[in-house]
Amino acid sequence: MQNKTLPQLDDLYKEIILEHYRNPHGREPLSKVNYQAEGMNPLCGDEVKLTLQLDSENDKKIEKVHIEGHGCSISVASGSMLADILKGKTIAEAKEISKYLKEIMHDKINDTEIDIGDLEALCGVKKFPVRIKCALLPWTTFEEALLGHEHVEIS
Amino acid sequence: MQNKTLPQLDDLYKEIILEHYRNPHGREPLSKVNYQAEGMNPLCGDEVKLTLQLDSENDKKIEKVHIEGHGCSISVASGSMLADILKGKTIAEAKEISKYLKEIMHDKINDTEIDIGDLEALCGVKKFPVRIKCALLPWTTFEEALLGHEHVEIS
Amino acid sequence: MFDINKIRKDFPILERKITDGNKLIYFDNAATSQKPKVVIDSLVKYYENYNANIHRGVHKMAEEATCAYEEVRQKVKSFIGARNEDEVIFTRNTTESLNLLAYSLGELFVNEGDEILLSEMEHHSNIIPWYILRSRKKIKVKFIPITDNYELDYKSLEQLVTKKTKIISLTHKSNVLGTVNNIKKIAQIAKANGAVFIVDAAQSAPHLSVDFQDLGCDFLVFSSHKMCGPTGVGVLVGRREYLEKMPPFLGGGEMIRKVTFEDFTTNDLPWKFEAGTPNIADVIAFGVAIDYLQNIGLENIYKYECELTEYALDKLKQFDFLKIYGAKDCNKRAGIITFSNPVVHPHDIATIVDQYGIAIRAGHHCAQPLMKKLNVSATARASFYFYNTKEEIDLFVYALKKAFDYFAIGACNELIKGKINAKQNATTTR
Amino acid sequence: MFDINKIRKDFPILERKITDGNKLIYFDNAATSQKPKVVIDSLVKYYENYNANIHRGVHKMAEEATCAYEEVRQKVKSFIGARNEDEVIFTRNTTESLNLLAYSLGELFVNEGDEILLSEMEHHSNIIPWYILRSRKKIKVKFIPITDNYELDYKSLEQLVTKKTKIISLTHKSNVLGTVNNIKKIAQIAKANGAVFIVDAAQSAPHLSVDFQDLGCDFLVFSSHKMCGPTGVGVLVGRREYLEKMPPFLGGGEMIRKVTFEDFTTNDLPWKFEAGTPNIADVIAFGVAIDYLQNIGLENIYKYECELTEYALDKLKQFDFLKIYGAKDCNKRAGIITFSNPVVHPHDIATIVDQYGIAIRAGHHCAQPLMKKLNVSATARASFYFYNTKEEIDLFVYALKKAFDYFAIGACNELIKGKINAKQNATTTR
Ligand SMILES: Cc1ncc(COP(=O)(O)O)c(C=O)c1O
Ligand SMILES: Cc1ncc(COP(=O)(O)O)c(C=O)c1O
Repeated sequence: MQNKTLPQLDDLYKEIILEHYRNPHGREPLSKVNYQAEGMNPLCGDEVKLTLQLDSENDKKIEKVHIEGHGCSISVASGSMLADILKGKTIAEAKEISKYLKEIMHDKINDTEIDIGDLEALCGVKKFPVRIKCALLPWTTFEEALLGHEHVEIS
Repeated sequence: MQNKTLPQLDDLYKEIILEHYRNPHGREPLSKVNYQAEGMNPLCGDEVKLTLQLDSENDKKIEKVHIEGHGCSISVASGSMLADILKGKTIAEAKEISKYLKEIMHDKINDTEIDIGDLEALCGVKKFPVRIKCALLPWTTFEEALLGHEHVEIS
Repeated sequence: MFDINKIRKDFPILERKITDGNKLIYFDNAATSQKPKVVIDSLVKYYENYNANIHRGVHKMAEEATCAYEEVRQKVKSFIGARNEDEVIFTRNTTESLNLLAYSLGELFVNEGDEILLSEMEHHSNIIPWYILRSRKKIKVKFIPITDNYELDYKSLEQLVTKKTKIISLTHKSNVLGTVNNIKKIAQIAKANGAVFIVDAAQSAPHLSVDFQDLGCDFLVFSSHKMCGPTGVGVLVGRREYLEKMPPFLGGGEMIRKVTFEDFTTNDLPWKFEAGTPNIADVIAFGVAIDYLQNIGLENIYKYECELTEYALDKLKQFDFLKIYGAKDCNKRAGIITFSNPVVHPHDIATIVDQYGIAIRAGHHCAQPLMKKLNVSATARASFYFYNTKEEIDLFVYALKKAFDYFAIGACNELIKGKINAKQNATTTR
Repeated sequence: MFDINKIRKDFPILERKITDGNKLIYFDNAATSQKPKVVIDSLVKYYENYNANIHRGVHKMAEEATCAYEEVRQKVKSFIGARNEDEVIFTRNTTESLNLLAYSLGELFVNEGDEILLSEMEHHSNIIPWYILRSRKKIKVKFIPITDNYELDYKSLEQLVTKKTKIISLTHKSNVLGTVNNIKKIAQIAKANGAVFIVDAAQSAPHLSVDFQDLGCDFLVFSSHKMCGPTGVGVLVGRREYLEKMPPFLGGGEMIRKVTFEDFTTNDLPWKFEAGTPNIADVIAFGVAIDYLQNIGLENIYKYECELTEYALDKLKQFDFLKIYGAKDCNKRAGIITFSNPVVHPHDIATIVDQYGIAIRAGHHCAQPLMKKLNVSATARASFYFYNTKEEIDLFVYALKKAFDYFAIGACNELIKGKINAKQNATTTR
């Protein structure tokens, strides 16, 4: 007979993740678009479309993030948290957070101490290797968006 | 330590086979060619070129067989025996012998009692399945030669 | 006759514990099947006793391996009702078989302006090879639509077939919907229109009794790994009339008759299409899998799977918010249950039931166009084989319920029932 | 360090009795190698514990199988000195790897009037794919001649390479002559002339320490089954610069990113070139074979094989009528001894030594053009691997002597010595 207690699951589906999933942030339209990218996980079909609006006075700060698409609870929650946490951050700070999250997920030691707020809850995904991609999809897409712009600047 | 007596080999390489191999018959040129075909075993590279000369008065009888090519002792000996035994036979008789040999090789029951002379010695090849093709190559080529001619007649 | 307890003992993996105390419940059979011990044993026997390269060897082991390999051709021939063993070609998988056909038939007789007819329920394996052909020759690829009952739209089919249709290539049984198509009927339409007809039997050969000659198609392809055999072996069965005329696909050892510094001639069928050292060990083990399946009997397998499916569909009725894709009639969708729901994403479902040791699949199932047609980005799929049981289904339903409960804490319950939309609900509870 | 007795115990098949009392002596290693127990065990372990389809599965076993499969890519990468694991592609065998290249590079940049440069010592696998490409595009296939010392004629090579030469594809080590070609030198010539350079390492990867980056070629291909791994797995290592631009070869699941009813986009490397369910079990077992080989050490293997070859060549000197093909220097032909003689046909030799349990190969060795060049229709070949011994060679020489004696009854002795020609001799004895 199968065992009916599932302690591991609570690590994955923290209440805060479910809340973000049920009510994802970052759905309000932007007034202008500075960076954008579409991300997709070809294995599961999850899709994310991410757009960034920078501070009109200071092009270094993220004023607002818009994110849409469809996916599992993990990728949707991760995207929702991204929209929350990146708001008001400089691009450099935002990149730092993204890098930090990736390193946590791949279990690399990281000495930086950053306050990542709700994102902390995503760390439980580590124990579910196949789902790490879900958690990182919005972040990879974010980085792609920046690169895309940088790429345009370079050429 | 390996066993040093090889009873099986004597079944394969009967003295008469070795004699045919050393001194193959059917190498004299023909004065005319009625049927001909080239046979080849793509697995080992053996090749046989066979030409038949029929009786000038009676087109039903094989007057002479010419056979050349290169191959192992079994295919060369088989070709040499073919040249001997088919000489003077009618085409019908020759086909009968070819069919008979094939059936013996593939261990099919055959009630016909044909005197096949030296060919009897080839029966030992049965115990060496990979070598059966060697023994039959000249005979398959003989049948192809006949078919080729018939084919020409039909069209 | 069909003794499920005895059968389960044949599969060592069914003893595997996935999570503490939870034995494996394997419902991912449409992706790949598990292997009985006799098949695994046959690999060991081969490598420990007569491993040798085949066809060109004179020595004893080469002879043994060659015989064992060629015997499997005979077995496949009778298993699938082919006319002759030289019409049975071993490939790596269904995918390679379809690529071989797309390439070689493409070279043989497909020209600019011609059309290839597929359906909306095809696996990527039966779409991409034709897109690749299209990139070389300027042709059209068309799709037969599916009906609201998740069946092929036979009326559209007849309209879509024209003089330009050179090839019709369809799945026998959909890996998502479970739908079994009426191949005999389509074979007649193909014949009447002079089109070559290819059947993808990847999902049917393991579960139904499939007879190549009776179906009346020109080519039939399937994979060993979905039918108790090892990975790395596929089959292509075809009519000699075509195979003889078709140019070779892969070139190399084995498939040649004569090679010179100027040119080459091809070997006889079937070797003409088998280049290089074949997957000898796995082909031989596949022969053992065929024997094993025939021993149980494809009819018995089919009947039992229908039973399981009916049982599962009945149990799933309790989740009235579930959308289940596929025919209502169990006999038409044996063994495959694909579903989605408005709240819990298929991936989350798969992860949660996995915690109970239950393996199901979530995603697009290599049928992205079909997902688009069904208007979903992903679905969950439970697919059965003859070693599954009703008890396993009970546990699956139990785990599913847990998954829905998990996601439906508080007001979300309402959400699941589809009564209130997500945003409204969320704002009121926060 | 290199303990032959211990090594032999790793190979269960070496206990096999071929004929009464005669243990297997396996000298057909260039055709396929035997497998150590750890490799066989890994197949059993896979099928009994974590058999699942890979890459798209969420459940535990799918994850385990995916990890194990992808780990082998890492292993191959370091084994062969590739830059990155995404430049390592799994195929069925060397033959398929070469066909993939001929097709995909052919589509990418080979046009009418271009030339492909091969050598006279190529295996059919490295000839036919180019002949097939020639049948689609109007190109020329040229062959670099070999010298009287059975080496590549490097002078001719430099003359044959022109601006028209798009691809040079050569064997690293000849499966007939044993000759090891100077790949580094040729890589420079290829580069200087802007030609893509492919190396067929089917015979070198199992026996020499091969470093892709050090060699400096653009692509390298080899087969698992010749290097202690299972049948059904091949490798293609290539430079990303090319792989990224190359169009896909086989289409289907796994190799796609997105598929619609209109078109498709390809997946990232390396999956872009791996269509359909891979040969999962065998790839994983191949990883174990690589570990096994690396544990013994390729340098040790090479050194030991040279020793065996030198020993065998020395013993064979007693048969002064034997023609032995290949370099005099053992270090240049490690492990392969191909020979013929004017009287006993290679097939007869193979059959006779087989009675002593000794497996050698006789025929054209899938190199018909080379046979033509050597002016023979067939040769006999003994090829060693690191589990062979000098005692086995002694027995082989003993059996060979028996074969010659057998055929040399009476006057035929004379014949063998080539002193009298066959016909004269025969007429006098009869
Ligand atoms: C030099 C060479 N190239 C290619 C091949 C073909 O290898 P496979 O049959 O594994 O495709 C072989 C082996 O037969 C070989 O010796
Ligand atoms: C209907 C259908 N066709 C083709 C395939 C491809 O099979 P394989 O991956 O063995 O090539 C599958 C399996 O995934 C399938 O379900």
